[in-house]
Amino acid sequence: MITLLYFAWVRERIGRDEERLALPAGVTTVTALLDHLATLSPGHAAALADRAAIRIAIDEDFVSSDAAIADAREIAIFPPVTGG
Amino acid sequence: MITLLYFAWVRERIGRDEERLALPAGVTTVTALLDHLATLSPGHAAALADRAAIRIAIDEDFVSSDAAIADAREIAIFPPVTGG
Amino acid sequence: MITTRVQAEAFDAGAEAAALAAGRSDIGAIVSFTGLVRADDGLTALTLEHYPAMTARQIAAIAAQAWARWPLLGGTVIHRHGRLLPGDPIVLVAIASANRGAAFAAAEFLMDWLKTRAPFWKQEDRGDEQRWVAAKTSDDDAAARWETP
Amino acid sequence: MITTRVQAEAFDAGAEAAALAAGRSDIGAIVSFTGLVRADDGLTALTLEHYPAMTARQIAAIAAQAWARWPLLGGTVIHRHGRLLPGDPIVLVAIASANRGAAFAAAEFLMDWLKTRAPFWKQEDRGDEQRWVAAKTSDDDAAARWETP
Repeated sequence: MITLLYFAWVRERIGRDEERLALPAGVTTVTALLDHLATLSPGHAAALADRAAIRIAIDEDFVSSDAAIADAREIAIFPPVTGG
Repeated sequence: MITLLYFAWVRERIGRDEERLALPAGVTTVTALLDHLATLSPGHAAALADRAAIRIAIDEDFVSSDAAIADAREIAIFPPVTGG
Repeated sequence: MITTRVQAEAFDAGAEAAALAAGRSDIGAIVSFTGLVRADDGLTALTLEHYPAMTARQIAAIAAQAWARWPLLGGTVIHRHGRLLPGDPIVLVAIASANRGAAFAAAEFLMDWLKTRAPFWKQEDRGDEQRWVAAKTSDDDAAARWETP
Repeated sequence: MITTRVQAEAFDAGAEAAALAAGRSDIGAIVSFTGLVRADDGLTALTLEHYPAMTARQIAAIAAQAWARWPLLGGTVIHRHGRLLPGDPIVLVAIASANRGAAFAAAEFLMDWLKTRAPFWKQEDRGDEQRWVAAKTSDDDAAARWETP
């Protein structure tokens, strides 16, 4: 089981800010995870349609889309940040 | 007649912060002025001995040592500034 | 050290900066940056969402990086979240050092980092219309200049 | 516009910076620099001599130059003269702008200029010993970077 967190318009499109999932065995990278999530609902699909606009953090660190998610406890998915 | 202003250690060495002088006819540049002033007293000579450490303003604008002093009303002589 | 806080409450930028030098005589320079909500194009409110655990951890990490990189004598970073109105302060970076060069550089570095790497997202209200702010390439460029050695 | 003052009195850096944004909602960034007297090597007091007429005129001129060079929305420059003690504030440059880049640049520009071109001279007291501060090449270098287009 892994905890997924969603922020900003990713959260709005998916319609929730958090969910816990058991991932299929083949899902070992961030890209594979996003592909999998996009199949879960039309909201997930809409949120993840534009991959260039998606950023990922694993256990509170930014990672790239080819990162392995092996021991991840918490994966956050969100648009590019706009703080400051 | 011209007004001369002295600041910081130039003022201290000359022993006054201001004087009014009529300049000899040949004194038309800053360099010539400093040469002339250095003859006025041992204090003036000491203050102006190291020309590399002397800065000049004519009528409240910095000038270089070859500047003409033609219409100067007020000439200030001081060390490099250390404000801020 | 650089103190970091993420909070909904307002802050007093002047008091935070002054506190860095209080009772000390080794500080020669304090640089303070305050970011404020602008009422651009009819903006009526700004809501900052964030990822609390990551924000706290990442701001502390970048503050430690600034501390290691420049000879600093103190600092405070405050980033607000929640709903803000035009004119409200959003972010404060206040840095104390012996000399101005390090204080200016560290403050700019921290701001560039906060803009591009801190997990905050701004939503703008214009009357009944809401819009998520898009990230700016110029902010990425500003942050990238600190990567070169 | 940028307000400039040369005064013996202390100033409240936080209040000066806050005043720039008071009642406005177009300002997104305030950068404030405060220079303070350091008690380096047993320094007990610092006396700032200046050339009042030239100081006022030149600070106003450089402030106008900063105003022309960057898209600023307000600013305050205060430089003190007279006798100051360790921990006392000497100089304030506070700049308001829509965005941080211009505010940081203008504040640094004004400080570099004040260090190298404003007619002030610092005398340090260490107990009974007095010494005029020598100008620093590093300040000249910092100022020179603004000359290149």
